[in-house]
Amino acid sequence: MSATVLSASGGEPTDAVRADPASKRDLWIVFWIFPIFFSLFGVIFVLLARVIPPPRPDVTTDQKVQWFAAHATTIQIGFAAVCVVFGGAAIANGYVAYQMKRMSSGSTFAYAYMGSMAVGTLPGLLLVALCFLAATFRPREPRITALLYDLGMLSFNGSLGCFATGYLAFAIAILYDKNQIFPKWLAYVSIWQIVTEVIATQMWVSSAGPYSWNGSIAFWLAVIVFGFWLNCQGIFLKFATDRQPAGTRPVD
Amino acid sequence: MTNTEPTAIASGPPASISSGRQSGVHLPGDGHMWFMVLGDLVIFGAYFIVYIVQRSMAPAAYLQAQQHLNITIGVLNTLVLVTSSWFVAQSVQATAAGQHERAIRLLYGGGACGLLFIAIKACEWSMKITQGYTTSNEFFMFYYMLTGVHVLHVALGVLILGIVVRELRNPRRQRLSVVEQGATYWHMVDLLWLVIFGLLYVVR
Amino acid sequence: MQILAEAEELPKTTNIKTQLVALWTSAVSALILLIAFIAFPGFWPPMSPRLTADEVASFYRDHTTWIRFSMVTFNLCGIMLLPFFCVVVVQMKRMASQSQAFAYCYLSAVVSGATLFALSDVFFAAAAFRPGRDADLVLLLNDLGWIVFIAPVGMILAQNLMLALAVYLDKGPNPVFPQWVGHLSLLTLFAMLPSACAAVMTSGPLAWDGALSFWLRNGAFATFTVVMFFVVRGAIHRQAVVEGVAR
Amino acid sequence: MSTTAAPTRRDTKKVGPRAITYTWAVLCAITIGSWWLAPGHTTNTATPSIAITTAVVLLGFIKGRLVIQYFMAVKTAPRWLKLSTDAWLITLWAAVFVIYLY
Repeated sequence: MSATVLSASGGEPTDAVRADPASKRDLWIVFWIFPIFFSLFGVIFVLLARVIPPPRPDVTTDQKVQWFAAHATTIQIGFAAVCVVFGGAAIANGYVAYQMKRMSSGSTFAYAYMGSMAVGTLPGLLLVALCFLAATFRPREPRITALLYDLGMLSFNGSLGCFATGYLAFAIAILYDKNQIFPKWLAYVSIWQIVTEVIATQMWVSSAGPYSWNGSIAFWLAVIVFGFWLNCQGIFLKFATDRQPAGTRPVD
Repeated sequence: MTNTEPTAIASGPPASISSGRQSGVHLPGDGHMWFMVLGDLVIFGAYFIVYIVQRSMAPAAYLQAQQHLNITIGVLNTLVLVTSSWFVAQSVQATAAGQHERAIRLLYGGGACGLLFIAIKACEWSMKITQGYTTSNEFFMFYYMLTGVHVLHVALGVLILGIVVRELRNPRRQRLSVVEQGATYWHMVDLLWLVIFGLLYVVR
Repeated sequence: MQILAEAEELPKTTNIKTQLVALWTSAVSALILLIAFIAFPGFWPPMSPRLTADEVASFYRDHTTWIRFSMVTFNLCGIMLLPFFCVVVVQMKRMASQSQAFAYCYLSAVVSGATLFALSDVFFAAAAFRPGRDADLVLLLNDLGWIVFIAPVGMILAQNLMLALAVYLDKGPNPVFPQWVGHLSLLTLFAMLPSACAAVMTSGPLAWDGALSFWLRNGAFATFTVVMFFVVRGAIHRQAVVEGVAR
Repeated sequence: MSTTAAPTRRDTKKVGPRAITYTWAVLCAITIGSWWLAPGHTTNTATPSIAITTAVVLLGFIKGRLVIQYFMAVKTAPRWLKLSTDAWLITLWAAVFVIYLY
């Protein structure tokens, strides 16, 4: 294991006494934020904010305004809740990066993962909330509301590079790792994720059909692979937490 | 730090999914690589199904657009890729027989064919783009997407073949399972191309 | 803090010194940010969400200079608070009885949260960039600026939750932070939480000009940051003493 | 460590170099054969053809199975792998054919 026992870090005995050496309570608290956050995320984005399944890209300005009017209340409840809980994304990703630091492949890609996901939270998660909150905040000229509709959906579904970088970092770190923190095949699932992200770029040029932001290829297939990947990541995050010896931490 | 070698294709198959060679049953490569390959096949399968669904909604428009593809280039690409697969498959045989030098030479052949495939694809793309066939046409959207993602797989495959060659060069790391994993991936690339070729170039 | 002469050239002394430099960098920029905060006419009193498009447009026309000054300053110095939070991360990583998971999650939340602070002033400053812009568009930029500035508190909540939990579970004989820092952290969390409603409410204490969403939120954050400055300085000092760098 | 590098007596069922070459020859022959079927080949306008599409589906299935069985050496692989690759091939081409006809 690359994790060093606390008192052995630095190779010399320190006088730091561990109060509760068998406790992994901090790890478990942080771990449980992962499933809790993503469950909330699912509930909010699917049931309240109505951006999954995505509203259509191929509608008129008036239809966009009507769509906001029809869902204003749930959008406001959902995205105000997002403003409160979206920090869970940072904790979930931070904990994945923490477990990646325990790999024998070193900290480089753990930091790359943390960085790209931390950046991606703004365009990939929060900007749609801000745009839709601004759109439902007050009545506006229809073309401005329609602009916010496009801006929100495109940033939510089309912010691909941050996540592709994160998946790449995750995959490479797993492939080089000898501590088996995550299974090798999860790296391959991350590579599929990159492939789906590459294909989803087409939503920037396609406003209808399978490659649009609600299309079967650019959205649905990508979401299915993402859901599978996320569940696997969560499950193996639990196993990694199980296996981490109490009282250890990754090397700096 | 000594643990910097890619374990992607360096570790043996997990005991649970590898089976004894004595029985004549043998899992080529390892379970992780097969997981990757089967998953990739399923994802590509979904792309193919969506393509054929979309095509069946506007068969005339698709057929009309399909005629602008150059079948000769498609056939050439297929021959190149099938030949590269032959090289790689023979390389597995050579490795199994302990002829590592020959195996490396065969892998070079396979990799060269892969690069040739990418070059031909690049020519085809630039021809199509200069002729004005862009993603505004739905068929060409599929054409660029499917061949583009596939060519990414080819490029990744060339990289993997390179890693296999590097492993084979090291006498302490000449493991058959490494070559088999690389070969499995490479044949998947070939297999996917055969489907793409059939669906994009030939189907009427 | 008195650095010992014999420890002057040691690598661990450098670590102490850089933490102090980061602390003071952020302290100075916090002071500049306070000036910018005071200089922004839109905060005295905070602009009402009920202003009409024309009122907002004329506000930006009338106060262009001060808006530009304060928002450019926000833009320049806002992220200079980041070194301070990074010192907190370094100190959290020293907590002996735990595995550093909180520290990395805290860092991740700090980085994400900083991107938001870097965004809001862009909207305000862009609204002031062309005073002749359509009133509707100025109103949009103003709304976006206010919503981004006040509502997305999630990252700060995540930060403070991680800090509070880390403090509570830091049960060694020499805790890095005193226990009350955990209470303060949670208190700040709850004080800032309601302001998420500012993205929805147009009047009352929860609107972005309201007592809860504006004054309590910003006051709590400012108080927390100032108190944490002294707490962190104390923690660095204790680290220096433990490591034999200072007395 | 490298027990697999020096295999014991090979099973007769095993795919050998010769079988691989035959496979390659058949694949090339089918590919060149498809050259006549393609719509881009003729100068005059192509028409939809169920016969040609049926041929494409059949040949595609055969080519895919050849690659899987001989190149990928699934012929001697464990049963689960044979079944899953065949299931993929059958599902894909059957779905293509059914959707095309429908």
